Amino acid sequence: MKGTLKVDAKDPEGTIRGLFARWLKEDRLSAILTPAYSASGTATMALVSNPEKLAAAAPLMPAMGVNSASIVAEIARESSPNAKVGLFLRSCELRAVVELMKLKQVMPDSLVLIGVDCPGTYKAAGFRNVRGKDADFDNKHVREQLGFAGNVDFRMGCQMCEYPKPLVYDLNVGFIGLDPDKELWVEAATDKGKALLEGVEVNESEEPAGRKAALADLSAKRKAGTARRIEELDKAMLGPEKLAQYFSDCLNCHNCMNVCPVCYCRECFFDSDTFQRDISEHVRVSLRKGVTRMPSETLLFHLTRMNHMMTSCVQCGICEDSCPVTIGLATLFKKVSQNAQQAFEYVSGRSLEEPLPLTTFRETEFLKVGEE
Amino acid sequence: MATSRSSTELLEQIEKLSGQTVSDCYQCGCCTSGCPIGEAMDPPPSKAVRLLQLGEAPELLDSDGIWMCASCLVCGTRCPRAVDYARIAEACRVLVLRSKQSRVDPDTVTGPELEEIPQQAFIAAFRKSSV
Amino acid sequence: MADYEPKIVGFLCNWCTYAGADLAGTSRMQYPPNMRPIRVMCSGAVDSVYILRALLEGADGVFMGGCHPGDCHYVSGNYKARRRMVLFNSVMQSLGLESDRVWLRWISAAEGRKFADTITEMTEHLQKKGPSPFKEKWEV
Amino acid sequence: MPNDECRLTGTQPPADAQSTIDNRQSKIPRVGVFVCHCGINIAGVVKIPELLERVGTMSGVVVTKDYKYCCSDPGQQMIRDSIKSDKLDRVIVACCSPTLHETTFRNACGEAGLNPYLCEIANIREQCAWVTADKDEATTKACGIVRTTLTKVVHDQPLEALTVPINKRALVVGAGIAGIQAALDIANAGYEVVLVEKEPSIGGHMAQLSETFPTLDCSQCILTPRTVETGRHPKIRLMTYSEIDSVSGYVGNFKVKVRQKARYVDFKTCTGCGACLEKCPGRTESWFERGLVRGKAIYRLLPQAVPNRPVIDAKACIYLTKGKCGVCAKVCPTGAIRYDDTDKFVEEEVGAIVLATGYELFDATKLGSYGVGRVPDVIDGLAFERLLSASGPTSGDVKRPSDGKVPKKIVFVQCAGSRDSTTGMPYCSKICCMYTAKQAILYRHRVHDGQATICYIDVRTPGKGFEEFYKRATDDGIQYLRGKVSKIFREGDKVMVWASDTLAGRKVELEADMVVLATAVVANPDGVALARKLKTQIDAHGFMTEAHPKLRPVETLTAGFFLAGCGQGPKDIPETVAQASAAAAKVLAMFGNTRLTHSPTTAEVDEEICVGCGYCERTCAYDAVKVDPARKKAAVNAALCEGCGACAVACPSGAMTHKNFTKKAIFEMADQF
Amino acid sequence: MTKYTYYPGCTLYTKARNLDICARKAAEKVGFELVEMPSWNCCGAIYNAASDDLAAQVGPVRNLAKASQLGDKLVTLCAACHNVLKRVQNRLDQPGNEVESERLKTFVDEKYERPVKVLHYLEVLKQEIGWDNIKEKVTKPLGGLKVASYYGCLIVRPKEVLEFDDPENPQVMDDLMRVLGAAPTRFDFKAECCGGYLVVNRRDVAKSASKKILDNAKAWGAEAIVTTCPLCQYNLDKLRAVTDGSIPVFYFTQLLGLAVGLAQDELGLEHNAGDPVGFLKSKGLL
Repeated sequence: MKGTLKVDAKDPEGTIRGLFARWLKEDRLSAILTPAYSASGTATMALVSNPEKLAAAAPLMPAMGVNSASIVAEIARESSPNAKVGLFLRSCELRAVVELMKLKQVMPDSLVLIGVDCPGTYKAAGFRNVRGKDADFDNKHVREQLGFAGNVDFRMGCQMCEYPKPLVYDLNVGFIGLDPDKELWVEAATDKGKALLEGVEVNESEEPAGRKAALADLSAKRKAGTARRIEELDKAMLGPEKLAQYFSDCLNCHNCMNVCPVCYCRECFFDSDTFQRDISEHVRVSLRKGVTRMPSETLLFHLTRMNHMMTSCVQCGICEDSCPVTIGLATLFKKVSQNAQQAFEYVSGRSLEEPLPLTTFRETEFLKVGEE
Repeated sequence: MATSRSSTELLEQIEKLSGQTVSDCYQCGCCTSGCPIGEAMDPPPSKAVRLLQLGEAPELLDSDGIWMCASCLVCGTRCPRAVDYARIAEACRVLVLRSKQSRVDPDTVTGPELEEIPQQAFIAAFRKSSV
Repeated sequence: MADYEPKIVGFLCNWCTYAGADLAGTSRMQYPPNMRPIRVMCSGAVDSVYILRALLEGADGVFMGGCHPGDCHYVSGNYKARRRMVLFNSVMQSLGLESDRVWLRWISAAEGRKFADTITEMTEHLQKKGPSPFKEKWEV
Repeated sequence: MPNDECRLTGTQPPADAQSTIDNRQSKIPRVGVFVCHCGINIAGVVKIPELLERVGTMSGVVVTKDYKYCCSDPGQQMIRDSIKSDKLDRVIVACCSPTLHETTFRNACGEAGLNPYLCEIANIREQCAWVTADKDEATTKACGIVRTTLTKVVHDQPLEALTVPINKRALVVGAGIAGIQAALDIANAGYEVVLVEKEPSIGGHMAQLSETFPTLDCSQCILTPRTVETGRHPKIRLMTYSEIDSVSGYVGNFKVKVRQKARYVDFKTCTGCGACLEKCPGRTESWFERGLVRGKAIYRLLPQAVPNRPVIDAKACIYLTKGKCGVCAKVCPTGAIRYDDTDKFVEEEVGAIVLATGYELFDATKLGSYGVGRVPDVIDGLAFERLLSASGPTSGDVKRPSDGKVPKKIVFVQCAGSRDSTTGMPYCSKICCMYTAKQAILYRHRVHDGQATICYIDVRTPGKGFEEFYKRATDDGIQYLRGKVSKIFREGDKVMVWASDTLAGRKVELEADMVVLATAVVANPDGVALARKLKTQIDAHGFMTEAHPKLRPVETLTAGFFLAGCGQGPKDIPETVAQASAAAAKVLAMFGNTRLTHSPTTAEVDEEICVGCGYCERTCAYDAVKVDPARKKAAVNAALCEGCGACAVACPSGAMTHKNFTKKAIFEMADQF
Repeated sequence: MTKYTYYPGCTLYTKARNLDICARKAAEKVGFELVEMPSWNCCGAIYNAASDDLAAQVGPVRNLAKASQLGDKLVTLCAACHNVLKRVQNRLDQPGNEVESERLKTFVDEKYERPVKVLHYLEVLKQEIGWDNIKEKVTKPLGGLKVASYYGCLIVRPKEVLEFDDPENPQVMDDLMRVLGAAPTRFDFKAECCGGYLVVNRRDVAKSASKKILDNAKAWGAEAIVTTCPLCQYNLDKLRAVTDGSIPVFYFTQLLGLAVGLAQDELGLEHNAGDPVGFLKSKGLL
C-alpha cells in the first residue's frame, strides 16, 4: 500500500506526530523511538510511550548524535513478544539495524521499522546553535530541499550518503520530491507496515515520478561528490607513508569503534590479552627496529577493524564525528567499505536475506585468487 | 621421428592461426567418422592432426585434404577434446595462400552449370582457395 | 640493497601445503631459507590480523598455502580463506598498500615441486621489490 | 649472523618478569629443547652446537640437549629423564616432520608424566636441513623454526583426549552388491545393520545383468544367495523403498531419519502370491527393464525380489490417480492393499555409515548425434543386458526393440559419453571395454551367425583374466574397429553408423540392425544429492571423495562415513565387493573399541565475551557450533568439532578459541622472524 | 507493425529471389516489416577463421556498423550471411576481445554505435512474433505435407556463437512447419553438410554429400524438403538429378508464404528446379 498523506497546517512534522499519537493511543505501538529535543533544546533520541508526551518528538529533526541502531541493539537484544516498538529512523540507522539483525544482535519480532527520508543531518553537538530559536526549523529544512545535495555543513557521512530513502522498512514516510507543506509520501512494504496505515487516510497512488527523479538526482549528486572526495582523500592517504601520516594523530581511544553501530562485540579483540605484552616483549620488538612508536598498535587496530567490519559498514560516518583528533574516517571508510562490498556484490543493510559475505561462498567464484 | 626446424615453426604458426592445440587430440577418429565428405578427404581430419602431432606439417600443407574441408564444423562440435579441425584446415590453407599459391584458379573453373550456381559459392570458394 | 634478505612468514595448512613442503624436503628440492613456516590446521584458520601483525612488525612478505579449491580437508575452509583474501586485498588496495607482499597459493600434498618453486619465486619477487615499507614508515 | 634473540640476553630482565607466556598462567615455563641429528640428515647441514647455544639463550628454555636419533629408545629415554630431572613443563623436539614422530614424542612425554599436548615438534629436517644447502643459512632457519615453536609451546595448554561412546550399529545406504556385501560382513561379525534401499527390492544393477566378465558366471545365480541371506539375516534390518531424510550427530552417534515411501501394500499381510500383478491394468516405465517393456502400476522389481512383496507406483495407479479400478484390492486374497498408505518416517541410531549409493548411466539423449530416443534400435548397455538375461523381457533371446526381429548385425559403440570433455564426462568409465566384449561374445552365443563390430578408442584390459577375455572376443570373430563413432541414424529398417578406422586412416559407414552404446557410468544422482545433504565431499562429477586416494580409500574426510562401490567411482563387481568388505572392515575396526578418541584441539567459547552473533555457527562445516538464541551464546559440540579453527577466525571478538592454536599464540608466532 | 533492419545479401537478389520475395511479403502477412538496409555490402560469403585475419572481417564490420546506426537488431535470411555477420558481431562484442574489436572498428568510417543483435528470420518468427500469432495468420494450412526440415551447417554451428538451436537436432523450422499445417518428419541429416561451395570445383563431392541427405529424408518418408540456405537449396534441388526419384526442395519462406495466403505468382516457384507447381497441385495446395 502506498500513496500520499495530506499535511495539515503546513506542518509535516506535526502530521507525523499525529500519526505517532494515533498509533500509541490505539495500542498499535507500545512505544516509538524518535528523534526529540531535550528540555534544554539539545538534539537527542526518545522512546515515547505516552501520546501526551509527544510534544518533544521531532521526527524530521536534521541532526544526529548517535547512529540509533546502537540504541536499538540495547533495547531489542532479546525478543519481547508483548512489546511492539516502532523505530522512526533514517536510512543509515535502518541499514545498520538490518546488519545487526543478521548478526543476531537485534531481534526483529517486536520491532516495526518506520523509515523516514533523510536528506542529511547536522552534528547533534552544537545543533542547538544552528537551529537557534526557530521552532519551525525542522519543517523549514524539509521545505527547502534545494540545498540538500550541496550542504557542506552536514555531517561528512551525510554529505556522501546516496540512500536518502531507506532500503528496508515496514513503513516509509517520505517528503523528498513532494511539497511537504501539502503532502507526505507513505509506503507500506510489509503487513506490519500496512497495519499501521489501517484507517489512515491515504490517497493511494504510484510513487510520483517527481519524487523518484528527486531521489535519483540527490543520490547521483552525492555519488559525484563522494567520488571527488575520494580523489582528494587518495592524495592525502594512499600508500604506506601517507596512510601512517593520516592516522598519526590517533590516540588509540577506540571512540570510532565504540560509536560504530555495527561494531557489536561486547569486548573488542583489541582489549583482549592477545595484545598485552610484557616489558620483555616490548623491549624485544623495540630492539628489532631500534625504536617503536607507543602506543604501539594503532595502525594494527584500524587495519584489523577494517577487515572485521568493512562488509557490514553502513557508511554513516558517525565514527568521524566522534574522533577527538578529527581523523577523516567517514571518507576513508566510505571508500574502503564500498570497495569491499562491491567485491562481494553486497550492500550492507540492503536486504535481510543476503548472507553476510564472510559467512558464505561459491565454489566457482574468485577463481584467480590463489592461482597466479 | 625427426622434426625439422621449419616443420616445428609451421606447427607453431598453425596452432597460433587456428587457436587449437594439436596435442589435445587423442586420435579417437570421431572427426573422420562424422565428416560428411570424409571419404573424399585425403588425409581425413584425424590423420591430418596426426601428421601435425608427428611433425609432418609440410606433408599436410601439400595435401588435398585441407582444401576439401567446407568448414561445416561438425568435427569440432562433436570432438570429445574440443579440437576444431576446421580451424586447423583454415590455418593450413591460409599458410599456403600467403605463399602466393592458389589452389583454384578462377579462370579454370568452367562448365555449363556455372551459370546457375549461387554466387555466394563462387565468392566462398575463391576466398578459401585462391590468392 | 645487496645485503637485503626478505623475511617471509608462512602459514601452511596442515593437510596440503605443509605436507607439500615436507615432500619438497623429502625430495631434497632446494629453495631459499627466507620463509619461517607456521603450521596451521587450515587456510581457513588464518586471521587477517596475523598477516597484518607480521607485516607491521617487519616481515617483508606473508605466504599462505592451502589445499586446492574442492580439496579442503575441512570441506570448505579454503573457500572461506579465499573470501577473506578477497576482502584483505580489497582493503589493502583501497589504502594504496601493496597486496603483492601477501601470497595465497593452493599447493597440495603432492606438489613439493610447486611448493619449492613458489617459495623461490616469492623470495625473488620480494628481493626485487626491496624491503617492506611498512616496518620503518609506521614507526616514530 | 645470529639473530636478535641472542642480543636480548644482554637486557634479560629479572626472572620473575621474564616471560613470553600467557599472563593467565602463574608459572614461568620450563622448556626443554631436544635437537635430533637424524644421523647426518640434520647434523650434516645444521650446525648443532651453534643451534644449541642460540636456543639456550631464548627466554623460557631451561635445558637444551642433542642426540643422534631422538626417536630411538635411548633418545626418548633422554627426554623422559630430562623432564623429571630438569622439572620440565614443556618440551620441544627439533627433528623431522610432526607427521612422522609427533605421536612418538608426545607419548614419551606422557610416559614421563607431562601432558602430551605440551610437547611440540620443530620441523628442522624436511623444511630446513633437506631444503637448504648453506650451513649458516640452515642453522639460522632452524633457530627461527625452534623459536616459532617455542612461542607456540609456551601458550599450549594441557589437554585431555576426548572420548565418546560408540553406538555399535551400522547404516548402509544402498543395497546393490556393494551395500549387500558391506551389510553382510558387518552383520556376520555380530553387529546390527540397517540397510536402506530406495527401490522396492535389493540387488541393484547387478540384478539386471546377464552374465559377468571375464568368467561368464550368471549374475543372478551368484547374486541371489546373497540377497536371500540379506533378506533373512537376523542382524540386518532391511528398509526397502526408503530414502535417507536426514543425518545428525557425529561419528559413533549418528541419528538417521529414514523416509519409508508409501508402498500401498501391507508387507505383513501380503504373502507375495502375485495375483495382483497379473490383473493390474496400470502401465508405467520400468526402471529395471530399461524401458524395453512397460511395467505395471503394482509391481515387483524382479521375480526373485527380496523382499518378495509388490509396491504400487502411485503415479501410474489408476485407482490412486483417478479413483477408479481397485482391481488389485479385489483380487488380493489376504486383503493387503492399502490405498491410504502414506510416507512414514523412522528414526535409527547408528555409529557408522557406509555409503554405497552406486551409479547410473549417462543420459545418452545428450549425445545428440547418436540418435537415442529417435532411433528405437539404439539402446544402452544395461538395456542390452536385459535382452541377454534369461529373466529379461525376451527370456534371453536377442530381439531388437523396434520390430522384435533378431538382429544379424550389431555395432557396439564404446566411450559413448566417456572420455569426452565436451558433451559427456571426461573420465574413462573403466568397465565398458570388458562388458562390451562380454556382450558381443554373449550375442554371438545367442545368434551364431550374428556379426558384432565393436567401435572403440582404446581397449583397456587391466585386470585378472581381462586381456585373455579380450583375446577370446577377437578369436570369436568379433570385429574391433578403432575409431570413435560420430553419428548414428536410421535408414529404412537399418541403423547406420558413421565410424572410422583410424588404423587404416579412413572413414567407414556401417550398416547394422541394432546399436548398443556403452554409455558412461555416472554417479547416481540420488547419491550425489545425499552426499550434498551429508556434506561429505564429492568430486566435480559427483563421485564421493575418499579421505586419501592411496592410503584411506574407503574412508571419507567426515569421520564415521565409509565408501563402497560405484558411488566412489566406476568399478567392476570384484572391485566393488572388495571395497565393500574393506569398508566393512573399517566399520568393524571402529566397533572393536568401546569408545572413540577424538582430538582435543577443538574450538571452545569464552561465554564472557561471546555475544551470539553466529559468525562461528555459519562458518562451521560440521554443524559443531550452535548459538543458543535465548542466551546468545555459542556452544561447541566437541565430538563434532574437527578442529579446523575456521570459527575462531570468523569470530571478530576472540570469544571463540581454537585450543592450542589460540590467536594470541599464532599472533605472536607471526612476529618471530 | 514492427520494423526490422534487413540484410538480404547478394544471392537473394539474384539466384535466390524466391527465398527473399516470399520472406518480405510473408512478413507483412504475419505482422512485421523488413526494411532493407541502405547501401549494404557483401558479407564475404564465408567466415575466415584464421585468428589474425582481420581484413576479411572488414566487410561485415561495415555492415554491422551501418546497422547499429539504424537500430539494435539486424535481420538476415541467407544462412551464409547470417553465419558471417553473427560471428563477426560476436568477435566485436565478446568480452576480452576489446583490443581486436577496437582495431576492427577503425577499419571502417561508419561509427559502430552499439552491439547489434543479428537475428535470423526464423528467430524473428519464433522469438519476436511467436508461433501462436503466426498460427492465427495461416489461411491455407499445408494439409499434413510431410516435410523434412534441412538446416545445413551455417545457421547452427558454431553452437556457442550462433546460439540458434540444438546443433544435432534443431527444431525451429520443424516447429514452424507444424504451425503451418505440415507434418515435419523425423530426419537424421538436418544439420549435415551438403558440400557447400565445393560444388564450384568438386561437383562430385557436393553431389555425394547431397545425395545422402536426400536419401535419408526419403527414407523417413519426406515428400518435400525445406531449407533456408541458397547453396543448400542449389545442391539439393538442382543437383537432385543424381538421386533416384525426385523430391522438391523449397525455401521455408515459400511454404510460409503459401500458408499465409500469398498468390502463386508471389512464391517465385519458377526459380525452383523440376515441377514444384505440379507437385503442390498434386497435394492440393495450389
